[in-house]
Amino acid sequence: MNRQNAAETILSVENISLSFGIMKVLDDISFDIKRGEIRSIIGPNGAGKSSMLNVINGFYHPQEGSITFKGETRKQMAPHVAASHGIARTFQNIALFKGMSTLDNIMTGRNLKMKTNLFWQALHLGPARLEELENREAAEQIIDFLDIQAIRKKPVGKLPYGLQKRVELGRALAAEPDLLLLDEPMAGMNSEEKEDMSRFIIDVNSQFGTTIALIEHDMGVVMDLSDRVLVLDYGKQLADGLPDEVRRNQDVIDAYLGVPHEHA
Amino acid sequence: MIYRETGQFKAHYQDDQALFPIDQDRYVIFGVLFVTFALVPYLLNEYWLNAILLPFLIYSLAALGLNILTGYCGQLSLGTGGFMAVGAFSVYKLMVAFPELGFIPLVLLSGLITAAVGTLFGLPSLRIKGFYLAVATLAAQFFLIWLFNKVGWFFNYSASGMINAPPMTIFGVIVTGPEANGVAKYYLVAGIVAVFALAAKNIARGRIGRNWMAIRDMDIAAELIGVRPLVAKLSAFAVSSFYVGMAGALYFAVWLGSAEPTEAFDINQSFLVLFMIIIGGLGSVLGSFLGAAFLVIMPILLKNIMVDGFGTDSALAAHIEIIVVGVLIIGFLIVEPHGLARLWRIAKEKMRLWPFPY
Amino acid sequence: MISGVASAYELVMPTLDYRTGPYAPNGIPFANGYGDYLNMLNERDGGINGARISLVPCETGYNTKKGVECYENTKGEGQSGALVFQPLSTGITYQLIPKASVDEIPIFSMGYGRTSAANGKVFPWVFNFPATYWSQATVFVQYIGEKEGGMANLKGKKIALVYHNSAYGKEPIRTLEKAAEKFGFEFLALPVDHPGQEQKATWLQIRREKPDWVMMWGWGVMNQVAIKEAASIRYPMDRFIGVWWSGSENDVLPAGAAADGYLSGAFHQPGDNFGAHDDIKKHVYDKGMGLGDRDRIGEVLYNRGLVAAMWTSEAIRTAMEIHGTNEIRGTHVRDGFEALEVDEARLKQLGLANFTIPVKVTCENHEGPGKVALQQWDAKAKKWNLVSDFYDPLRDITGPLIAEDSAMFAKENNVSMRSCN
Amino acid sequence: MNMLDFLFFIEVTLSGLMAGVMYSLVALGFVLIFKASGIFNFAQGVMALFAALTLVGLMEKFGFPIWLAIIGTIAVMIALAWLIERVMLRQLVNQEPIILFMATIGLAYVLEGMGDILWGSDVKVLDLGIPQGAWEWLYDKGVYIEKLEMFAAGTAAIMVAFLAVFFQKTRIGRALRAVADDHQAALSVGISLHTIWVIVWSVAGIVALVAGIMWGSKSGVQFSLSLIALKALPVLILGGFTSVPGAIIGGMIIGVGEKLAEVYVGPFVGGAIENWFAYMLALAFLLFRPQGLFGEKIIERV
Amino acid sequence: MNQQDKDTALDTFPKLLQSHVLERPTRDAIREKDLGIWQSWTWVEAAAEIRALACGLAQLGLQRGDKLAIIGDNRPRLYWGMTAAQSLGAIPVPLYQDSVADEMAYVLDNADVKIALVENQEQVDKILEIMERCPQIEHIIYDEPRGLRDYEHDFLHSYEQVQQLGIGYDHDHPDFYDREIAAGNGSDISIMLYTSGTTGNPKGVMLSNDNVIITARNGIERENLTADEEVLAYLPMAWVGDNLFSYAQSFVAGFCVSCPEDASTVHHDLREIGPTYYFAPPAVYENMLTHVMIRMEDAAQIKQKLFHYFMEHARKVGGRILNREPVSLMDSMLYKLGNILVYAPLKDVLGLSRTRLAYTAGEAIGPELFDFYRSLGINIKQLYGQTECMVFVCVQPDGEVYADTVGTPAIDVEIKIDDNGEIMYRSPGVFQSYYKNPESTASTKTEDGWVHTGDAGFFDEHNGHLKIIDRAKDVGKLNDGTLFAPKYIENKLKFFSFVKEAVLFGNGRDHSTAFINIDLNAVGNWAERRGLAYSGYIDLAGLDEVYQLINECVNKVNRDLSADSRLANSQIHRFLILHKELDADDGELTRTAKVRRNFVEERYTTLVDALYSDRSECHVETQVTFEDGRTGSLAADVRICDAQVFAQAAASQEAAA
Repeated sequence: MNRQNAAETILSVENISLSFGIMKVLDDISFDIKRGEIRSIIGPNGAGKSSMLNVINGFYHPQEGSITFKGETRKQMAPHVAASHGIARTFQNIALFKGMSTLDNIMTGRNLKMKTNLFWQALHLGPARLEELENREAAEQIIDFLDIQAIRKKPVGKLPYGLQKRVELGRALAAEPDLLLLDEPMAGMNSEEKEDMSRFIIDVNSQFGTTIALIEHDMGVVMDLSDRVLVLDYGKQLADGLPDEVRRNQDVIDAYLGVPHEHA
Repeated sequence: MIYRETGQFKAHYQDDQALFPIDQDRYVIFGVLFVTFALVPYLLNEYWLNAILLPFLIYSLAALGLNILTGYCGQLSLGTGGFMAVGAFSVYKLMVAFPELGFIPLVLLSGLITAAVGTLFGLPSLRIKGFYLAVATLAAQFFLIWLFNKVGWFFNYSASGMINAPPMTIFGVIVTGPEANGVAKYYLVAGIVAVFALAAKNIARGRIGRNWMAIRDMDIAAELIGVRPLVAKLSAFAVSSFYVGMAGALYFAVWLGSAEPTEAFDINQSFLVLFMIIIGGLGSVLGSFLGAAFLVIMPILLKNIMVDGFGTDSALAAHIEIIVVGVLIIGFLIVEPHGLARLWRIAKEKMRLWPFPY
Repeated sequence: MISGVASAYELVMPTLDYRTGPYAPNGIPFANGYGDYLNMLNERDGGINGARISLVPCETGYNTKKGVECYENTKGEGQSGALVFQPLSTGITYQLIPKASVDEIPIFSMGYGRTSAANGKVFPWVFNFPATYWSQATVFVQYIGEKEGGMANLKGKKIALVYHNSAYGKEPIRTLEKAAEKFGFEFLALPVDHPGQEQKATWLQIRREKPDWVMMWGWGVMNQVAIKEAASIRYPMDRFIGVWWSGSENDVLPAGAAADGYLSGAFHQPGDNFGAHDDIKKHVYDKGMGLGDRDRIGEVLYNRGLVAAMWTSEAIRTAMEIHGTNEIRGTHVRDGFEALEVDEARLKQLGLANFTIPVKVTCENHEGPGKVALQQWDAKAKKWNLVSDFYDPLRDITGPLIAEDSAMFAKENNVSMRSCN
Repeated sequence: MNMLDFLFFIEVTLSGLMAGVMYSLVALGFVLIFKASGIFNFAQGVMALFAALTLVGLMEKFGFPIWLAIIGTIAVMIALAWLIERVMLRQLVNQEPIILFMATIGLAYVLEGMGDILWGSDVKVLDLGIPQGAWEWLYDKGVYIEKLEMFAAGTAAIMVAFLAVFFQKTRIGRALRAVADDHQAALSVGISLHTIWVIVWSVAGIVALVAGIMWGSKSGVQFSLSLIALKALPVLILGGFTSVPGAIIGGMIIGVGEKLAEVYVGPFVGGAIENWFAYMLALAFLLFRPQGLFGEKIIERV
Repeated sequence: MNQQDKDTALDTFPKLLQSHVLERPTRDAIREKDLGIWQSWTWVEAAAEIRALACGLAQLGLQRGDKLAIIGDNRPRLYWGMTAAQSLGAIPVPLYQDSVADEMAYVLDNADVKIALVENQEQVDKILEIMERCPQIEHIIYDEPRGLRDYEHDFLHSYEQVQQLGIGYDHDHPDFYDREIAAGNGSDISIMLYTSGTTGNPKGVMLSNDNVIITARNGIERENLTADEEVLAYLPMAWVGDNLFSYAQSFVAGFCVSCPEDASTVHHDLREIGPTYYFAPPAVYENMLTHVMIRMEDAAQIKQKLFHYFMEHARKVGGRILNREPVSLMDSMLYKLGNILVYAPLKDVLGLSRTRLAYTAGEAIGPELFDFYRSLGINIKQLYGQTECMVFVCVQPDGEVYADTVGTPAIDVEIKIDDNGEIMYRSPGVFQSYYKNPESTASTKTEDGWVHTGDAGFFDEHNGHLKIIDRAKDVGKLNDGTLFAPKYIENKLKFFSFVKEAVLFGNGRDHSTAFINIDLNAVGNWAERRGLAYSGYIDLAGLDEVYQLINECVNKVNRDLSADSRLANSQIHRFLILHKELDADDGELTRTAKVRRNFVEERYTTLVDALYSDRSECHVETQVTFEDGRTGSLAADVRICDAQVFAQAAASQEAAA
């Protein structure tokens, strides 16, 4: 897992500040993510973690700072542009397409890989059909990978929470992203489900070499999974480094112990 | 109960993704098509064809169109009447100006013109959502009707603003105007509806359909996985309007034969088609047909039963009819809020699992 | 059934009523008058020449689509098939015009529908006597001219038209434009959208423009609101003329006393002091078969339904005479219409002396006399009174317009003109 | 611009304001129900018709005096609200907005048919002695204002004040507001959701009665009365579905806007533009504030 | 003569494979649901895969007589591994994929396995863990690469790598493969299957090609199986039945075998494939029935009534109709109606509507359970078999199917009952020997080829069918000298859906007593319906109501027993409901879920003693192994309940009334 030393930087965030009205959500944040690593962002509730992810994939537009992704520097971009450049993500509160089946959710995740026009699609012949079949196979690889064959054709709205999280991961993977952002992938899971999910995250990272940035509350999980950890608190950058360094960092300890927080 | 699925396994994706992967469903569809095209025109009289099935099919097409926009892409629209008017006036102008092109190409062309107009009026959807958008599409409805009522060029400056469909033929068979017989019109409309229902189903199950549904179910997530809201929404508006425009063209040229914009395409038309897809089932091709049947065929049957069957006074029958339709709407929504298509799907699911309940 | 051979053949007459929907208040009295008269014929005379009339009501709600369904549903009814249709709405009339020629059933759109249908050469199956909207518009102009002290005085006057923004409402515009050209008055057309509950802007414009006269082609709630608004801005009621669909009790009553003096077009008398009305009361209402309230017999729209029924039954009678049989069909009835002549003497026989103008319809002229009078509302007595003679229309204006419009229809629909010799 | 033109401008503006208030009366009913239950009540127009028909019916057919007829009608509207809650709303708890919307369409159909069967389809004259016609004092100064509409505006003002007090000061009112934010929260106030719905539909029924009286006085009570709902739609989008002041101010903006457009622009394009102009105006506002003039700004989170 | 030649020529699996390649090249040989669809391989494609794999295995050093372990779920590649090994004259040794590493270590070591072909990372990890205890293992080949990316062992190969190796080798030595196949013959050892054994270590049963192929062919002949059968391979590959039905018979008859996608989708896959030929142990059938009943309980009243009415009718006449016995016209019509409304849809939902032949074996099947399926029109038959003879000893003939017998001897099988009542047989399928275990071989197989089954039984006087009572060694005597056949009674108990497992004691005692394991699903469901709250198995097992429920079951069994003069004395006097489920991880069950009676008796001495005392409660503390391998201790107070014992006469009177 210690591949990051040699690896290039895939994403670097420089001096990002974001505010809504008078509320400063992110204050001068800078960090980088190396290709192939698992990078965690931790911090108490309201620390700005989700906002940070939202900035990275273009959903929020920061007032200051810039983002360099795969060598291209920009201040902001539209979310679908971010997606087409290879950033995929999952959400803190599951954001699946509830009216669709597991398979269709994952197929939707592959929409950027599909190109045929309306005409062919209406006929469902020729290139459209071919494309559909090819991508179906790719989607099936993901279904197999995540071990969700039994729910392939079930509408996702009625699935148990843990499975929904898994489908959401599947949808993100379907895009074959270079950078995968996971927003609390294990929130609300029991320990068995957490273990499964950790396994999947590690497998994704090792099998596909996908770079992963994740937000997680469970310290044990974070320390086990991560190559490097960034700590935010009230929109400010508190620490950044290897899990062990962060664990020993006095500021972090204070932030976690000194202030009452909801989580353990 | 009727379903026997044991042994129906799929060895290829194209079989698994087929329109009707279950054998029995395929038989049913072939049966329906057989009845539609081989039996109905010869078993039913002109009244049934002209007064019941033609409007049913044409409204089905319109409902299909609105369902694409509202059911699949989640964009509520109350501009259907206006867009039907675009289709109708387009085909009228084209029929008068270019009769040599043939009727079906003219209908398709009218659909395309409507698609362009629909796309234009779809632009606000990029900022406005939900009921707000619905009422915003009313702007299109009222503006378009006003335009067709006001600008003489559209109705060739006829005294009353009425437009009349001139007679046209397909392969020598008259399909518009008073001389056209019910069977010819029925075949024309049923053919168009069948082809475009298939096309709608195909689009809905492909990438574009999934993108629409993604926008509908969770627009932010959709955008974050690379669905471009602009493209998805406007394409839904365009395809939807294309269907609605064709429906408007057929509605005017084949069914009514003449029309004035203020009555034939008024706001009630928009509501009616919207009701169809809600009752029939949002996001369902079948639902479009069921909804149209519910709101076109059922009231007529109710009326005929009451007036012809029980000799009810025709005015009282009309009052009772509207009450019964209202009660049925509420009743169906209570039983199954997601429409007749869902009810059908549940029934089918029950059939497949029979005798088990789940 | 027992009463003999003659009664076995029933004369099927569908009626496209509208007793529901926004225009029901107008549809109900018309349908009552129409139905009551024909029922009276059945009860009093055993029908027409001994053939009983079979009324087949079908509810349209003033909705074109439902009207078409009604037409398709009832056209083949009974042994005779539908003999004649009274579509009762401009929209439905337009629908039925082409269909009727194919099905060979005459359409009697009495004083409404497509004006150019007056040209019997192009529209052999459609009759719109005794007068059209265009004739009516020219009559109003003549009335105004008279009140202004001669047609020459129209020059420089300003006449406004408040119209229902639909095919029906737009009918008189071209005629009035021509008239304005001819007589030199200024013409102002103000549309009101369906349903017409809110006309503030229209009447503010009238307040600003201060037209000398206001005409109205209104329908339904639009009439009531317009009369109220006119009263509110204190527009003189005796300079406010409505089309004959804007001149019923329904339209003026809500405005109360303010509506006093309001004028409207008419081609028949109001009131129930005619022999036919007595017969209806005696043969129909006394037997409990009346369609409406007894005390509403004689309202303007009731009488309009009655007169429509009268002319229709006369046309059927004429058809029977021409063809020498009671077993007539739609195509015979058309012949009956084209040979229809109901003169004063006949009216008297029918118990309708002075009730309406004498009518004579021919092959080329389906409009008949085209004569129109004006009636005025007396708010105190709650009663309409005819206040003018019957004017002839200005055929020099309407004639060319009818020719032009019917020619265009003929061209668009590949109709070849028949000859009327 | 000369004096006359200026006066006319004032007149058009004032008339627009008044007309707008008339729209607001209808819109108010929508807002109340939407606020408390998230239901877009398509039947609001028909409810106004039904209330007015009942009122006239009680007066004409049963000879009730005005005050008794009004009380009787209010009782009928409350009974109707109770019935609607029992038969319809209770079965459809937690459904999507569009489903509830559709259900109210069914309701509209039923009420429409019932109203016709019960009270007949004739035009009925509604005379409660509300002053009508031009306001003489101003008319003499050259400005025309309709007294009925002034009366309506006054009524609307009183009603809004009343509603404000109701929402702010009473326990039920506070529960209503709570319910708008969160169904669970309302339960903690100690009033059941069902009761709240009955109350809010009753209030909307009374508002519908007021609207029915005003519009019915103007045009007679007849079927067309139910179509005034269409006039309220642009007001709703402009004002926001959940804001009582939005309904009033939105109504005024729409009223003034469409009258000015019809009078000053209409003649150049053939007239009858006010219907679509109202929607275009609302649309233009929406493009800048997608949540309506008084709706709360939505910060989207993921 | 010609036929004879051909048959003798086709005496190994690789040769059978080659014949299918020629006879039915484009027909599907095997399918697997993978990536959402049934990926299929024709005989030609399968043969190519096998050839490449065989050559690859040869490259890795697999030689004639070497052992290839095969561990994993039913997957085409693992089946191909068998054929590939057989092509080289090596011997495949399938292992139970859910065995823990320790159990595997014994077999792998005992069998001298040289190469292990395994499914996935899980199995690889297990083998790596025990590698040093099995020094003979030279290579591990895995099918599913997932998670193995960072494993850096020279001896670890992916399936594809081995095939690549093989293709290269084949290219260089084109006649190698054919030569190897030609070198094989019928007397070569075809496969080695380890029997779980209720006591001691598993034994490797060596079966020759002739054993396997002739037995398979005889089975096919008796049941008229063709190349058109559909079969779902879902039972463990290490079980002899799977090897016969999903492998040997497929190769002999040429029908296609389908492998399910995942353990969680077996039922769904079963329905999709709709096997025409199906086999399952009674537990699977029972499970299916339990599910049917549980699901039906949630159905609407009217549907339930309909269902029960027609099921009742089917019970009356369905079995007879299937046995082609005459029934009244009315009954026949009603059955046809029932078929439309209930039976056919039910079979369809279960996935059995195309099933022409269903076998059950391994354990006795409850008569109600058995009749349920037969009454639906599913031709389910019992067979009696053993690993030692490649399954077939007795099979029920069509039209003569009775719940309490196992039918008549299979083709070419001779049977005799020895003096102790033990059943012995001789057949072409009889195994060669136990691997490296001459003592056991000698004690099981006589010089002249008769095999001791270890089961006690007799031929029914009326129909000549074989009836099995119990394991011969378990048949004991009560102190009063009467016969005590615990298994027979245990099975009777287990026929109640509420009873999952029962262990009877009585040998050398005055009367019999029982441990009961309740079925958590069935009893749990029953409890929920009655609104009884419980937090888990222990809680549920201790409920008064549950005791009452089980008591009724025991009483019924007692009444049945009282009707039989030989067994009346074995009625259960006292019983208890165990506080934990018997578990293979604790050694209480074998891997094939058979109770290890002696072990249980030793482990719960205190409880057994209590059963034979007059105490009504007993405290017990037990060591348990959790799923993740940790151990802990479980303490509980177990209640003991008295059952009703019937006098022989009273029972027969009652039965008469």
